[in-house]
Amino acid sequence: MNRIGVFVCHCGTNIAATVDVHRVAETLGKEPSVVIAKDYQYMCSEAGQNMIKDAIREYGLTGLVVCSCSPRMHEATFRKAAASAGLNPYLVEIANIREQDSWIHKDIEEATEKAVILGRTAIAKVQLNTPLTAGESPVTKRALVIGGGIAGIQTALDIAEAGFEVDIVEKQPTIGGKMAQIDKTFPTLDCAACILTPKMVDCAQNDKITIYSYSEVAAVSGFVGNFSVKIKRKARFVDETKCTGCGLCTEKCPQKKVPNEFNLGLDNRRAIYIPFAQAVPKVATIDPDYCNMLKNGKCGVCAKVCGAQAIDYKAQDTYVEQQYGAIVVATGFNPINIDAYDEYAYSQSQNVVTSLELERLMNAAGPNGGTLLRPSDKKHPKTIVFVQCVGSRCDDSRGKGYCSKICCMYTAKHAMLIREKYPDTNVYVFYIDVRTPGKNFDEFYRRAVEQYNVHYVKGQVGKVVPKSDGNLIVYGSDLIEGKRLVIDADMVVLAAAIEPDKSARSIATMLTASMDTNDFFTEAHPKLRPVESPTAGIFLSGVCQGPKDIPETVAQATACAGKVIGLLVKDKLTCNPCVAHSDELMCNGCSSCEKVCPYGAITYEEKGFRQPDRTTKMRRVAIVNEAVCQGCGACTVACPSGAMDLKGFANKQIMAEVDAICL
Amino acid sequence: MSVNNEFRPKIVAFCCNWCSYAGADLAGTNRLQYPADVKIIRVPCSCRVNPMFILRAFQRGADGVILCGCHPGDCHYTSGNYFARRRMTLLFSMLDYLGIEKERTRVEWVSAAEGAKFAATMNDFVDTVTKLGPNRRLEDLRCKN
Amino acid sequence: MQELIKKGKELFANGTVDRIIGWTRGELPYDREIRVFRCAECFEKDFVYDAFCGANLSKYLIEESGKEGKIGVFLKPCDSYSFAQLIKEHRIKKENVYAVAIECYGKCDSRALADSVEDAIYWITDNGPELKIDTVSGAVVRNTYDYMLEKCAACKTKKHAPGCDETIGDEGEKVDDCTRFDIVAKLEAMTPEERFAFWRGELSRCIRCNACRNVCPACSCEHCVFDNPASGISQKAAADSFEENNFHIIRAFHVAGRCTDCGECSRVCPQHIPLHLLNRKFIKDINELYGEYQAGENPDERAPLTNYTKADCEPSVVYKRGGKN
Amino acid sequence: MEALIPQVVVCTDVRRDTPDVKTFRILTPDGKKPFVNIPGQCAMLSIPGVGEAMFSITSSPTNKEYMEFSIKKCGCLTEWLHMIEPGQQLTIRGPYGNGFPVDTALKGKDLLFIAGGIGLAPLRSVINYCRDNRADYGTIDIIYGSRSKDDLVDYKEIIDEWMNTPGVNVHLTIDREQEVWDGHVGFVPNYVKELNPDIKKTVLMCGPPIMIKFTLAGLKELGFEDTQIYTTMELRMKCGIGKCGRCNIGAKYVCKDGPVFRFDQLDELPNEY
Amino acid sequence: MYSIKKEALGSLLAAIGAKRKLYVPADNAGLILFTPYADGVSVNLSRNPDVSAKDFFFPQVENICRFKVCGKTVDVIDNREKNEDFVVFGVRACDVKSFEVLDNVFLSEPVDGYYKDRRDHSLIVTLACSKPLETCFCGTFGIDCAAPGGDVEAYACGDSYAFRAITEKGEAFLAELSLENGGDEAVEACKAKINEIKAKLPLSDLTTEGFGGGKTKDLFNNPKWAELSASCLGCGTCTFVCPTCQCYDIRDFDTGNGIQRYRCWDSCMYRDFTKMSAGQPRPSQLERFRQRFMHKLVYYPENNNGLFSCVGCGRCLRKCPQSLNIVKVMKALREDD
Repeated sequence: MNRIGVFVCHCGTNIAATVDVHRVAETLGKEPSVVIAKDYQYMCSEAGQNMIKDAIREYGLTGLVVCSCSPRMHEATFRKAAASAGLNPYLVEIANIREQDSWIHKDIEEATEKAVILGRTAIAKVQLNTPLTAGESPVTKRALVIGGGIAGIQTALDIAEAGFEVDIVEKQPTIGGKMAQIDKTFPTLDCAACILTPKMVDCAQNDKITIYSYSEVAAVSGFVGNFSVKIKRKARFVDETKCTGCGLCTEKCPQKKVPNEFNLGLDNRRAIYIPFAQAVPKVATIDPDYCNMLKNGKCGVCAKVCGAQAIDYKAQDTYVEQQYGAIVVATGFNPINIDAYDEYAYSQSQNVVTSLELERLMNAAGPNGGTLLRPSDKKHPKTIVFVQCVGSRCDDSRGKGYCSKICCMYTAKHAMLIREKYPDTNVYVFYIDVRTPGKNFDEFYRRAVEQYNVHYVKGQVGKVVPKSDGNLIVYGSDLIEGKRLVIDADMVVLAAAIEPDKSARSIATMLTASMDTNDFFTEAHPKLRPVESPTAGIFLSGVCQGPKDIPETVAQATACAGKVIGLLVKDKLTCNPCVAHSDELMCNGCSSCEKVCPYGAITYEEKGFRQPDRTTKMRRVAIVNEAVCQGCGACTVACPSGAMDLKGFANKQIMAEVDAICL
Repeated sequence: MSVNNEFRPKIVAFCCNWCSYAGADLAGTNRLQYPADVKIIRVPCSCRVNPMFILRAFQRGADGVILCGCHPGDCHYTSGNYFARRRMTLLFSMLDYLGIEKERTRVEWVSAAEGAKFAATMNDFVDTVTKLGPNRRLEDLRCKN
Repeated sequence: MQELIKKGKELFANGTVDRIIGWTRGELPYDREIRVFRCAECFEKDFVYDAFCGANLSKYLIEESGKEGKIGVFLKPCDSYSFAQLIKEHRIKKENVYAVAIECYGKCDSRALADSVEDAIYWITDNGPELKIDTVSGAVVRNTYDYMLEKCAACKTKKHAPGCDETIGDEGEKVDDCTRFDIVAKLEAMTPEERFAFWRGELSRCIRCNACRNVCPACSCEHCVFDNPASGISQKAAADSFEENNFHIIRAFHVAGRCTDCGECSRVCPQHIPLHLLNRKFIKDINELYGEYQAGENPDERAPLTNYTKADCEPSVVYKRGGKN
Repeated sequence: MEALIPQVVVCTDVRRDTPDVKTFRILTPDGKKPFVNIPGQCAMLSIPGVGEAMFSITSSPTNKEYMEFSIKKCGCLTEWLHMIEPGQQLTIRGPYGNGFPVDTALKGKDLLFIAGGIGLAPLRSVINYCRDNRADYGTIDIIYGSRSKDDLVDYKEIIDEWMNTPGVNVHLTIDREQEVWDGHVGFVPNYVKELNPDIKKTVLMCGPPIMIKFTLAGLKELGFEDTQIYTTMELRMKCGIGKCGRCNIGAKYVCKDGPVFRFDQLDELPNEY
Repeated sequence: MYSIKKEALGSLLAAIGAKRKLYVPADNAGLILFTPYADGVSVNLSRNPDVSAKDFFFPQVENICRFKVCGKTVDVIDNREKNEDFVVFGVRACDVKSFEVLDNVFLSEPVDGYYKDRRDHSLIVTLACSKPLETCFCGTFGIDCAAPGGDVEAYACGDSYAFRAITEKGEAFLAELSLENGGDEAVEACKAKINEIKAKLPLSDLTTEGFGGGKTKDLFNNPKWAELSASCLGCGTCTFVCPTCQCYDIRDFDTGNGIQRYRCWDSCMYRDFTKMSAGQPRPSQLERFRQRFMHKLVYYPENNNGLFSCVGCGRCLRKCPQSLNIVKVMKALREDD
């Protein structure tokens, strides 16, 4: 038989003024399983808690009900008290007779009656409570960062700084990401490479950091504290340990017609290449799609010229398996494909470029050595039109519904830099709104308008028509002046929307981390847990979570590192014991529960069951990983057979509460 | 009608621990009154509420059942209330289809900061159910005597 | 049917299958039983496919596909959706099944047909659009289409779900002018009082024999919640109106989004309760609120109740919607 | 009195026999025995709201003061029963079944009781009946085995009373060696063979199916006939009055025609138990 | 023998219904169900009702008693419903026989008071089957659908109905109604016609040969059971529509203000029917399926002087979702010989 103790708190007069606490204790004391019922002025006081502890020992209580303030207030207090007296803390239930009774009712009779019902409800529930023990799981003290852009680099450096091992997986031959392609940064106009490359070097030199460049995550298993990750190291046909990065091979390679992706195809590179001068690791890579030796076995020049004998045409993809306690997603972004925006003639004219292409055209390490020449005929452009929001804030399927956030500022930067370097150039910017929230941002924009006389036109460009001489006729409208504009431009620059990298979707699937409809990773809480994924042990850094500029990215990267460090310093993780549990005798293995689990806590296993006729039947059953489950209970309702239940909030318990309330 | 004047409905409110339950607490802290006919059951998330609980409440004599959860997008567990929303929409639609008064069931999104909304919602719901009178169409006669 | 027999024999002969589940003649002229044939000879002798083969074979495959060897099965379009859905739910081991998609032009409601004849029937000849019925007091003729099963009269598709290994005959098309939601819509347009009276009238006939549950391919639980004493509801005969409602609401809810609308529940109900109207209500709601969805049609698509979008309608949509008040 | 309406009884004493067996003493609220019974009969005990189940009456009809049930914890109702405290009211209906033929076939016979684990419960009432009517029976041998010493039900009564009754020989055995045990160790079927009982004895046997199976084979090897051996069955009895349709083995209803069967009778029945 | 014109049936039923509760076969959603007689009820006597008449004596659900539990004390309250006299009209010969089958169970010691009370309050007006169907095989069990029995026998002959009292109770009942004498010849003609049809029924040659008490050993281990039961869904339809199936369960329901103990129909086809904490004697559908038919054809006759507990009403033939039935079982088991 259950032996329940009931304790009714006066909370000074907070409860006692409206609820007849004596009567509540007396009435509840008559409930069948209640062996002691008392009321006291302040149950949460030391004296009150001692009263509870003494009763637990004296009456050998199997359950405890405290009628007091909200469980959000003192549930932890009473659980601790129970535990210290030897009663499992999860055998404690609170009846909320303050916030949800005495404070909202005036009539003593009514409030007292309600307090009794709430007390009975708690008694009904506590009788069905089972002792729960919080489980523990160890933590592997190593973090994985997926993506080696500025976000990944910063997170890795911060984690390594705290003394933990970090691995960076980067799918390109070098780390650096988008920031490495950028010329100058707003609003300070300092050189991106100058601030990025030292960090890249730091990564390479930090003995806690391992860089897996030209690599991809192939498979992930496990859970917070205990991930196991398989990393695919793509064959680069150059031995990283031998290559000195001298670059001789890249000069001698006869295959010269390979579009240079670092310069966005604006110029060419060789089949063996180092993406850019400051690449980390500074190692050559053979592009198997273009290398004659790899394609038809005819060439072998690079092997001949390589003094370090680093070339290996027979190299194969290899796999590394590594354990991690935490995984950081820093998969970054790409500009969207704007081929669908036919009205801007992007695919018809070389002189219509994206902002990132302009970035390369203006970069000293770019195709024109830093001189702004238009692609078609390498002439100095005299009139440049910038079009904002190409694919951002878009309500059709060609673009994105969200604001890409960075375009207003980088366009101001571009306009300003062009006007600074080539004052004779006319610069027009067509915009919907100019958005400049950020430190020194609006000042920066105003400088572009006021100091550099950039023509900002509120309005849209309707059509860009290429002419035979390479010039472009831009048909636009000025909404403020209310007139139509026709501009004969030398170049048009499109501020293409940014979107999460295409690889993010498959990574999210592997990590069972949730994404929004735009493929940005969802954070555990939009305000309070912005750098964590709802999936425990998965952290978010940079644009993979949503559009950001560099300072924000770095801030988030560091915040993310802080969260990772907070996890890795723990030796063991305590798990919430109120987790889902599947009764495998009832489970059908239908996968409904898995589909609604936001944490990927449910997996399936083929298990043998003994049948009444003594044979064994194999059945697929759900298994809940208690370390990952957060106890929301979504699976319990998705389960048609009722096999899935939630400890601490079991079907039976909630039904008993319903019954007690409705009685 | 004199009968209705005396009729006090039994209302079961399932409240998400992270939002509406806290919202109810806030209503209390601010001393915002609503009828004592409402009794709250704390659940970890609105997605924990099984349709069977709702039918059970009606079986046992409840006259109205209300489910309160976090505003869409604000679920502590990211997606729970979205699932709850679909489940309850379909369940309520089915109850209505069977001719059971649809006003006896409701879903409201109440955040931890919306104490006033919680109280107002409960006042309104109790009012609605009181006007409907006792639940007859989904009662279990065995529980009545 | 000859084509099916040929195919079956071929599957036995080339070792594709070691048994085939199919229909065979039963005791009465219109009875068709389900049998697992273990050899080509008995298959050739006893297999039948005609206007009376309404039963859905999919559910048997849960048990059969767990056994050793490979079983062959003939699937009508509506059965194929149940089959595909059960594969999706990992209930059928596809690798142990060889599924042949077969055509169906509607099956006969043998009970209604028999009841339309006052005298004892001893033979029925299926002449396509006409059925010649020999009774103890002479022959009568019935129009086949007047005695179709409800599920066939309101057929939704003649096209099979993906997942069959081969197709005999031409693959059909979806039925454009499908009328399956007509009665649901009619009910929706009634007042709540009328609806309540309608359903009380129907559900009060329920004897809780569990035929609907046991035949339903979606009700494939190892252990039904209603067989769990903790469910708080009688496992057997419904004690009162609440239990009748509760059982059918929960059952419909549990199969919502998984029900392929195969119509077996209504076919087998000994009390003629139109149970399909409950399932179709969910299907109609899902289609209207969350987009067209046919369970079993797409192996990768999420079921509506294990899915969501941020823009989903609020439950209050129920208060605003149709029907008289 | 309606057969299906039970009477209220009070549990006046609960005693723990083994870690999972408790013995409950049952009286009517005015302190009487609820009804008269024959050794080997059963009664339907119930906790309203939890359920009903059939249990062997463990006490002997010769005990005029009270009725006892030894019950092993193995399901929902028994778990509840194990939680009750003295003073708790239950309901009972019965007695059900045929019981052992103590006044006919067994009279004057040398008796051999063989029991395993909780299987002693139904035999205990016969043993005590025979002890109380000592003159009516020949020698009484009792072979009783359990998993361990702690699992021997009624150990105190066996030691204090049975062993001190003239003409009663008790042979105890446990499955595995134990420090606190200096008696016989081994399984019941083997022990029976070792003891090599006189084949003129009449056997009353109860225990787990596997014990019954091997002991029966052993007894037959020793020369016992089916007609000499009685056992008592434990099948799902629900109504107790042969109507609900559950407990039949072939045409025989355990609750009405049983639960006591002679093995030659069982042989006639299909093997569905 | 009394006789009335067909058109007068309505007023006759109204007269009966005015004095007592009256149940008549009536149309309901394409079924014929026994329905309380009231104005507007569409009486349909064309064939045997879809659900058997056992419900009148052994209802789907009935209260046994209620317990009030307070702390450690328990009170038992007998809260069964009080029965009043009632008349069931239009019961066929097979169902009448089924009452005998049920009587043997419920009225044997210890007598089931709930059942007996209902029996005592009932008056059965039977109806000869003018048009037995292909599912009918009552003749197999020696039942004559042309002589249905009960308290009062009725015949539909041409344009009139004829009534004959069988029991004293029936005599008194008919006397009350003050009907006109006559109809004897018409009844004989009607019987002759029925017998003519009976001979032509597809199941008319089915006999009970090979079944009956003492056949357990012959039939129990027949290998045919596996194939026969293979497609059985384990639903309880056959048992619930069967006039002689009487398995029941006793369950408790916590109403919140007392525990209601009730009895409800159960089915030996359900997989948890014989499940208990100690084990499951009928673990697969094979055993459960076999139990049902062995009970009807062997065990019951063995315990009841050769009376079979099947009356050939044919409802299981009509209702089984997968077309399994007792006829098929009987024929299949016999093939072996």
